[in-house]
This record gives sequence, C-alpha cells and structure tokens, in this order.
Amino acid sequence: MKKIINAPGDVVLECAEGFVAAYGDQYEMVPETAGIKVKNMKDKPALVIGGGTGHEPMFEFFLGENLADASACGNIFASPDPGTIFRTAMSVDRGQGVLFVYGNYTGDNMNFDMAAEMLEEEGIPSRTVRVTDDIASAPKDRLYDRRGIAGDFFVIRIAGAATASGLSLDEAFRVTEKANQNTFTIGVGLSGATIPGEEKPIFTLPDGEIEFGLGIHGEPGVKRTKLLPADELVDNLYENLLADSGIQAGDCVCCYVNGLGSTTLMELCIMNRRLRQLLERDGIQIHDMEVNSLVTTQEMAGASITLMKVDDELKRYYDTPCTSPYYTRR
Amino acid sequence: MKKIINAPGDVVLECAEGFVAAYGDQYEMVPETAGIKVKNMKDKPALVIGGGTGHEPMFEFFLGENLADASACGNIFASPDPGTIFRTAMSVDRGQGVLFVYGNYTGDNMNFDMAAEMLEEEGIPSRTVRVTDDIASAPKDRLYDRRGIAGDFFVIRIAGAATASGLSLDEAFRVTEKANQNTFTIGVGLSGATIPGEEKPIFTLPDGEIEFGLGIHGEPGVKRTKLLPADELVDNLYENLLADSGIQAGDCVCCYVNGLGSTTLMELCIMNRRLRQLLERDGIQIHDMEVNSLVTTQEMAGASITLMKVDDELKRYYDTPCTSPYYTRR
Amino acid sequence: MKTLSYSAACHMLMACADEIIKSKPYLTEIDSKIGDGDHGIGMAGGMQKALSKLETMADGENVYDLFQAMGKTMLMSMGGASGVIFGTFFSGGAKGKEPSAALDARAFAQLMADSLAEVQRQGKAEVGDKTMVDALKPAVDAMSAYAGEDLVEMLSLAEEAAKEGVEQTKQYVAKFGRAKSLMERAIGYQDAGATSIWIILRAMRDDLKAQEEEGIAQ
Amino acid sequence: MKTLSYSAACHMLMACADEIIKSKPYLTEIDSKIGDGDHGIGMAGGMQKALSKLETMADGENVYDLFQAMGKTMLMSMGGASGVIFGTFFSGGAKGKEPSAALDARAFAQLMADSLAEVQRQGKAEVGDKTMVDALKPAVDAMSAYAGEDLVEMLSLAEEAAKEGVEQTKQYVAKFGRAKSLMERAIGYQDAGATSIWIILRAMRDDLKAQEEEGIAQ
Ligand SMILES: Nc1ncnc2c1ncn2[C@@H]1O[C@H](COP(=O)(O)OP(=O)(O)O)[C@@H](O)[C@H]1O
Ligand SMILES: Nc1ncnc2c1ncn2[C@@H]1O[C@H](COP(=O)(O)OP(=O)(O)O)[C@@H](O)[C@H]1O
Ligand SMILES: [Mg+2]
Ligand SMILES: [Mg+2]
Ligand SMILES: [Mg+2]
Ligand SMILES: [Mg+2]
Repeated sequence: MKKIINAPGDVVLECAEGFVAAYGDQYEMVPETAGIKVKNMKDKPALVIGGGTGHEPMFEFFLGENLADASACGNIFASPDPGTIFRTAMSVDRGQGVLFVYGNYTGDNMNFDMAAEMLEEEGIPSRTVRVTDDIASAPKDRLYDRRGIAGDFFVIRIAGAATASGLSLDEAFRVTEKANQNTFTIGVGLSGATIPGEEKPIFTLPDGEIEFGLGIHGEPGVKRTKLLPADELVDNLYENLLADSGIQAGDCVCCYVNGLGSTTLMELCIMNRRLRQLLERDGIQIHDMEVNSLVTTQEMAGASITLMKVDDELKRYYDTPCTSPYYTRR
Repeated sequence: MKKIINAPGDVVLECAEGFVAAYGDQYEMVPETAGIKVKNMKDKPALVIGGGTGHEPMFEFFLGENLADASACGNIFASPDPGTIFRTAMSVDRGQGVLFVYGNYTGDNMNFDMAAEMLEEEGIPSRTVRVTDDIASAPKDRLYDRRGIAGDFFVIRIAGAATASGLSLDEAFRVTEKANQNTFTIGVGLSGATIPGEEKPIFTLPDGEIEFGLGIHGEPGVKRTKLLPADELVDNLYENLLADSGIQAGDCVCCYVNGLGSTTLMELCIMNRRLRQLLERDGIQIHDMEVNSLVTTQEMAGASITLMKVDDELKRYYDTPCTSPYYTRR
Repeated sequence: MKTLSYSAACHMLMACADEIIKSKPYLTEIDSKIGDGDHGIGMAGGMQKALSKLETMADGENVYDLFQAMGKTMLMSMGGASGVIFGTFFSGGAKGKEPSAALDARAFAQLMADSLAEVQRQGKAEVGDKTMVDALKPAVDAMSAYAGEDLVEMLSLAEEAAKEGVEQTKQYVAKFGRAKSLMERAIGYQDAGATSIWIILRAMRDDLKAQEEEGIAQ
Repeated sequence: MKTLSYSAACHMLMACADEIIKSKPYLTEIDSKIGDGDHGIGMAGGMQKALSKLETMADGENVYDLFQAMGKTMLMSMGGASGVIFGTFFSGGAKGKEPSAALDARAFAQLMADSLAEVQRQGKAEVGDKTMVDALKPAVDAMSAYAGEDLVEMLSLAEEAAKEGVEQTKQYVAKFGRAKSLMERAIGYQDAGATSIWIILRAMRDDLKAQEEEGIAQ
C-alpha cells in the first residue's frame, strides 16, 4: 500500500499540524505532544481521550463542543507515554478534575494509569472509563479483557455531553461507565491494512474470506467464513450482539454502523438497511442510528455494528448536540 | 476487492434505503427513484444535484439545510435517466424553478438536458451549472471539456447557500456559475477501485507508481511518476493549480483536500499541512480550509486539492452554515 | 419488401428487442473486456420495457410513433450515456416527422440517417471513437447510397456495413465511456454498443425477410 | 567484582544504552518478522534520552537513583506497552528502596527480582507468552539462585539464562502486541523484547568485566 507521507516517524505530528492548519480557529496543539485540544476550554471536568493513532478521526479529532476536550496521541496503534497524557490532561484541567476515556488495551491502561498517578501527585483528581465494547474479544465473564472498538464513539459522546452538562467528575464518570456497560460491538474484517512506512499489511485474509470479531489493529477474530451477502452478514453480527447483550423486545437502543476505512458508505448504508429491518422485526425500539467511518484502521476493509442500550438518562446525554469537523449532531 | 452487498443490481436503491433508515427524520426517498430529498422543502428555487453513484457521500447524501434539496441518482458511475431526473426535480419544485448542479460528463449532460426539456414542457424553468474543476482533464481553451471532480463540494455549497438566501433562480445560477468558474482541482491516484459486483478493478497502477490528473471514475491522468513524499506531491499539485488558475499573491481562496476513499485522514492532513505552508509562502490569503473525503471513488487511494478563488460575494455564500449527516458547517 | 406497414414495423421492432435480449450474455461478455460489463444488462433491460410498450401499441397508425415510443421507453429507463444514445437511435429520426402509415426504402433510410445525426448531436462521437457510431454511420451510408426499393436488400447492405464497422472498432482507442481509461489496451477488442447496432440491423433484416416469406407482409 | 559503586553502575547503565543503540537494526529486523518493526527504534530512542539523563548524574550518591532515572526517562518518552515495560524494568525494583551508595550481588539480584515483579504487575505477562518476561524471568531466577558474591559471574549466569529464554520464545505463540494476530505463524521467530533483555544483561556483564579488568572498579 502506497501512502502519502513524508518520513514515517513524522506522520503523527504532521497529521495533527495539518488538522490545526485547517481548523485552527477552534483547535490548537497540546504543547510538546502530537495531540490536539479545544481552544476555548470551558469550566467543567475535562474530558481527555486518546491512545494510539491511525484510527482517524477517532481520538485525535473527536474533540469539540460536547465532545472531548483534548486527545493524548501516541504513535500509530501504540499508546502515548504517561508524560504526554499528563501534559494533555494539565492543558485542559480547570480545577474540576479529568475524565479519561479510551479503549481497553494493556499499553493504554498502563500509560494512562501512570499519568493518572502523576495527576494525583499534583492534587488533580481523575476518573477512568476503559471502553470494552468488543464482544468478540473476550467472553462475558472476562469483561475486563474486552477491547474498545467502534463503541468508543458512543461512550465518548455520552462522556462529552455529561462532562459539559454541569455534572461533577464523579457523576460524569458514573454516566459514562453506564454507557460503556451498555455498549456492545462486533465487527468483521474483509482485508488488511498497512501502517505508514511499513511494507507488509498488518494482517492478510485469503481471497473471498472474511473474519468475524477482528480487532481494530488486526487482532485475530473468532471465525473465518466465506464472504456473505450483506443481509446475511448483518443477520450474523446482529444475532451475536443480541445473544451477548441480552437486548430484547421493548428495549431501546442507539445503533452505529462503522466502516474501518476502505469500506464504502454505500456498503455501510446497505448494512444499516438490514439492521433496521431486524430491530423492527424484533420489537426493539430505535432511538437513533448513525452510519459513518469514525473509528478506522487505516485502509482496512470491514465494518462493525454497535448497539447501545439506552434508558432515559443515557438518551438525554445522547441527544445533546455536539460539533466537530468530522462529526456533528444537532 | 470484497464488498458488503446483496445483489449488485440492488446496491444503489438499498444504499439510499439504508441512509433513510438512519436519517429518516430529515430525508425521504424520491418516489420511483433511488434518490433522496429533504423532507421539509422550503419555498425557494430547488437545488437538484446528481449523477452516477459510487462517490458517496457526494450527490446522494449531500443534501440538507443550505445544501442541495434532492439528488437524482443513476447506477454506479452512470448517469440517471431523464425520467428519474425529472421526477426528482418535480418532487422539490416550489414554483421557483430548479437549479441543476452536476459534474460535466457526456452522459450526465445528455440526460439532465433532456430532463430540463421535460420540465420546460411543464412550464418549470431550470438552470444548469456543470462543474468543470478538473484542470487535468482538458486544456484551458477547452473548458467545456473539463470534468467535475472534488470541486463539486464547493460549487454545490455555494449553490445551496445561494438558492436558500432568497435569490431568484437566475441570480442563484449566476453565483453558482461564478463559483464554478473560480474552482480548480487536480488530483492524484495511488491505486484502483472496484465497482460492487465486478471482479476486476476499474484500473490498475504498477507498484510504487502514482498518476497525476486521474479522474474520479478512473479516467486516465496526465502523467505517471514514482510515489513522491507528501510535501513534494503537494508542491507539484499546487504548482499546477496556480499555473492554470492564475491565482496569485493577494488573492483569497477556499481550499479543500479531498480523499478518494481509502486514503486516510492522516494522509490528507499531512497534505493540508504543506498546502498551508505554500499558500502562506506565496502570500495567498486563506479564507477557509477543509480536509475530508466527500467525493470518493469507491475504495480508490488518492487525493486531490481544490482551490476556489473567492471575492466578497462568494465568501458570503461560503460562510453560510449548512448541515447534513456527513458535512456540517456552523 | 417495398413498404413497411405499421404492423410490420411493430413486428420488426419487437424482433430487435428479442434479439438484444437473447444476446444479453454475449454483449455483457464484450463489454466486460474493455468496459464495465453492463451493456448487455442495460440494453436488455431497456428492450424489455420497450417490448411491453410495443405490445400495447398494436392498434396504432403512424409508423413513426412506434420508433418514438421504443426510443423514449429506453431513454426513460436505462440511464447512462447508452440510454440516451440508443433511445435516440430509435426515436431521434422519428421526431417531428409527418405521420405516416408506412415507410418505403427511401423513408426508412432517411429515418436512420436522421437518427444518426441526432445521436451524433447528443453524443458528439465521430467514426473512429470506438462507439456505436462506428457501426451506425457506415450502415446509414450504405442505406443512403442504395438506389433500389427493397427493404430487405437495403437492410442486408446495412447489416454488412455495420458488421464491418464493428470489426473496425477493434483497432480504435476509445474516446467515450469506461474503455477510455484503457487507452491502447482497448485495441484488439470490439465495441459493445457497435455490436448492438449490428445485432439490431441484422434482426430488422431477418425479421422483414421472414415476414415476407411467411407472406404476412405485402 | 563484589560491589557495584555509584559510578560503576552509571558506567554500566550507559553501556547498556550504547549496546541497545548499536543493536537498533538487529532489533528492528527481529520485530519486523512478527511485530511492527519498531522495537529497535523505540528502544534506541528511549536509551538515547536515558544516556543524556545519565550524563547529568555523574555526581550522585544513591545507586537506585540511577536505575530510577533511567527507567523514568524511558517511560516518559517511549510510549506503547514497551515504554512502560522497559521503563519499569529499570525503575520498578528501585522504587521505594533505602538509598544506598553501592550494591552487592544480593542487593543487585533483589533489585532485578523486584523489577520483574513490577513488570509482571504492570504487563500481566507470564513465561510462555512470548515477551521479554521469557528472558527476564529465567535470568532473575539464575541470579536469585546464585550463592556467590561475584557480580560478573552472577551476570554471566543471568545472561546465559536470558539467552536460553530468547531461544525458548521461538516456540511460543504471542499473547501480547502485534505478534498476537499472527497466532501459530509467530512460531519459529524470537521475541524482540526478550532479545533486548538479553542484550542488556550481556552489556551489564561485559561492562563490569571490562571495568574490573581496567581496574577502574574496586
Ligand atoms: N458519446 C457516445 N456516443 C455514441 N455512443 C456512445 C457514447 N458513449 C457511449 N456510447 C456507446 O455506449 C456503449 C456503452 O454502453 P453501456 O455499457 O450500456 O454504458 P456504460 O458505458 O455507461 O457502461 C459503448 O460501447 C458505446 O458504443
Ligand atoms: N504486556 C507485556 N508484558 C511484557 N512485555 C511486553 C508486553 N507487551 C509487550 N511486551 C514486550 O514489548 C515488545 C514489543 O516492543 P515494541 O516493538 O517496542 O512495542 P510495540 O509492540 O508497541 O510495537 C515485545 O517483543 C515484548 O517483549
Ligand atoms: Mg458498460
Ligand atoms: Mg456502466
Ligand atoms: Mg509499535
Ligand atoms: Mg513493535
């Protein structure tokens, strides 16, 4: 895969600089990091997200009004160091503490926890929500082992609305963790992806095969099958989601069909069409549906379906309008 | 390339249905077509865009407040028939006429012109702007032969703002045509793309090579080179744009870096970083910059740079806020 | 056959549609080589709609109406450049003509010539651009040059010229459609649209001949 | 060598950094086979920063400060899992220890054992998971089992155990990092982080031996 880059070691910083070059009226770099922050930070608990880069727009650019306040960015698919996370948090702390939201991966957990300790030494309280939506990554009884994938989108939206709503850090944490507990995703991979500067794709799939449960860094999934028609594929993903989440008739959900990079919006919409049919068939109420590619894996082909079971409280935060260059809700 | 579809013949309709499944509060199908329209059409000249599908979100989904009112959709990369265009226009006409905006391609021109004749027979006036921003597709003295590519984005935004601003059809046409005359794009392709249901990619590039001036349906470009570093690539595209457009120090421009499908936002931001450096170096004023993938070619890898030279009038329409699921400006 | 009556014309146009529908896999295969493989699908779809339309028109009187209805139906359902091009091939020449109950060889040749002119006005293609014009132009030329009165004979000449035109397209680089991006690589392959024109002209000839032999026609 | 003085320890840690920096292409090559090829780059980058830090610490007194500074510098600059893991390898055991001007074999072995514990607390890897723990655990076991007083001899045993540990990683499937996605296909290749541990222990041994021979050390 050819990539439009300069030196591979510079991609993360240059990417952020190019974003600020375009959207510098709203955003600025966090000093001494490759992360970005909002320019006019409000008086509220700070929401800091982050992790490895390469999933754009997620993390890096998922900032704005009622979204996150700053992103702590590591290298591609690699966690930022604790210093970067600490500086990022400090840059947006307004004396009301910091809520960290990121995907549940060993590297991120270790580095963010260290940053949290550093904040504590400065007397700044923090809370952490590790997104664990990927139902294929570990069985139900090892929830703490589940990875965070496209569900980041929902959990961070709730966190953004909650931290901006006047809630205390502890309350915003509670609501966000509740969103996380109610968010379930399963994905399917169709082809590999290449990291800028590398020669080989991070994984490959035989011609005509797809992999269920594949992670957003190419982590192995749960089964390989032949390519299925879209409807059958969605049926399959949906059944897994319902079985794992226990979502049933009468429940109310927000839905998100996410593309991994090179899967087209056309394909994602075709999937969403079937998803709606299934939910309606099963008497599950649809609070909202989104179709987009917000949590990507470079040029990987594939998609995931996320369901977030919502009660009145989660709906209220979900319905809060939010703005950013790549995702807006009014 | 594997695609997530059902029957290849159903992709266009199912795609639209899946979009409406998600965003049905704002949009609905145009009866008897695979196109979409806004639900609450205002009293104003109607803005109808369209053409072949497969460029999502462009055309199909580029509708909303201060954007287009309806899209007339053909098959993938193939113009809709005149009946479809006619029905689409009728569905949003409010007695103030119809402004058509679409890319300049023989097939689209023939079909839209026939639809315009049909409207005329019904006593409905229409005006047409054919986007001709691709400077690589024909020399300056054959402007009418130039294709419409990513510049669709700017021209349709201006058209959306103009038709919603209280201007008459003729005035909105004049402003939109002015935007078109001042919009210049050049692109580069890095890899091919496959149409759903087809086996072979629509074109292929040798390993490590890129093609300048490639069209958004795989039309041949003007030269092939080795893959260049991002900055060098941008320098090259930029020089071509300046030479062709005559944009110079003191002029004011809106800029758009567009990805073709599988080129990541990271790469596009890296390109934009350099673009800003060049414009600042040359004393060209930047009114606005956007980095996104709004005019795509399935999973093609590549990107283009668009410059629109703006005066006070164009700036005013450009700055009008607009909303749609995949592009919003506030 | 010296005059083409309304009912004979209707029969003939339905035969054209049948032949194109039968040739769907063949046309698709040709379009796959250098195009996007949808020509057979598109043409067959349009022809199917045209057939249904013609079936409702048994009782008409103006021959030109048949050509116009056929073209318009294709035009309004197919989309793409070929919807307009082939729609216009059928309807373009008939447009604005004085109603007529039958056509002689002269009138038929004129109809085809006017259709060609309209196709070229719409599509801007010239001979050598690797399009259906490469088959249609020589066929029209052959018909215009024909001094006799026999429609079957005239259409035989047209069919031969079209066939030769299809052959010629193999050596051209394409100026329209998907094949354009292949540049020199399109050389050696025939154009799908030109092939359709040949099939249509052949179907016309064969059908009129059969009608004559069966004595249905005068 | 029976005691590791502050200055000898500083020299030794700088030698570790030098060796890793020199091994950058080798480590990169190993990581390319089953990882993402950045291990050499990451380690060399962290070590470079650590070197600069150690250069400013010539005048210190507490040996543990050196280990802590080295680890913290790596931790705060490298990122990823390996930044924490290798940072913790250097600083984890030193944390909370009473200040000390020198270390004997016992204290050094204890320092390494405590570091291992801290690495495992952070990273959750066990022997057999194809990580640096596969080299570090046997090395720590060898040091803990060593009853003598000679640091060079003890580190030789550690180096041998680590080398054997690296060898063992070839037969494992990975439980962490990029190699995880290769599953069985990772078998046959050694782990990059384990290789780094071996290089570090070898550098410690070689440097102390050289210091002893040059009579710099006591
Ligand atoms: N401008 C044109 N003038 C005449 N014929 C054309 C023109 N453009 C396309 N064609 C004909 O249409 C054929 C392709 O038709 P089809 O495959 O149905 O459409 P598409 O190219 O949209 O897939 C070509 O083989 C060519 O003969
Ligand atoms: N959880 C862990 N525990 C112990 N060592 C680990 C762990 N995760 C990774 N490692 C070590 O880190 C090495 C990879 O380092 P490096 O290539 O720098 O990082 P990355 O995997 O982020 O590219 C592996 O070879 C392994 O030895
Ligand atoms: Mg075709
Ligand atoms: Mg086609
Ligand atoms: Mg890495
Ligand atoms: Mg690595």
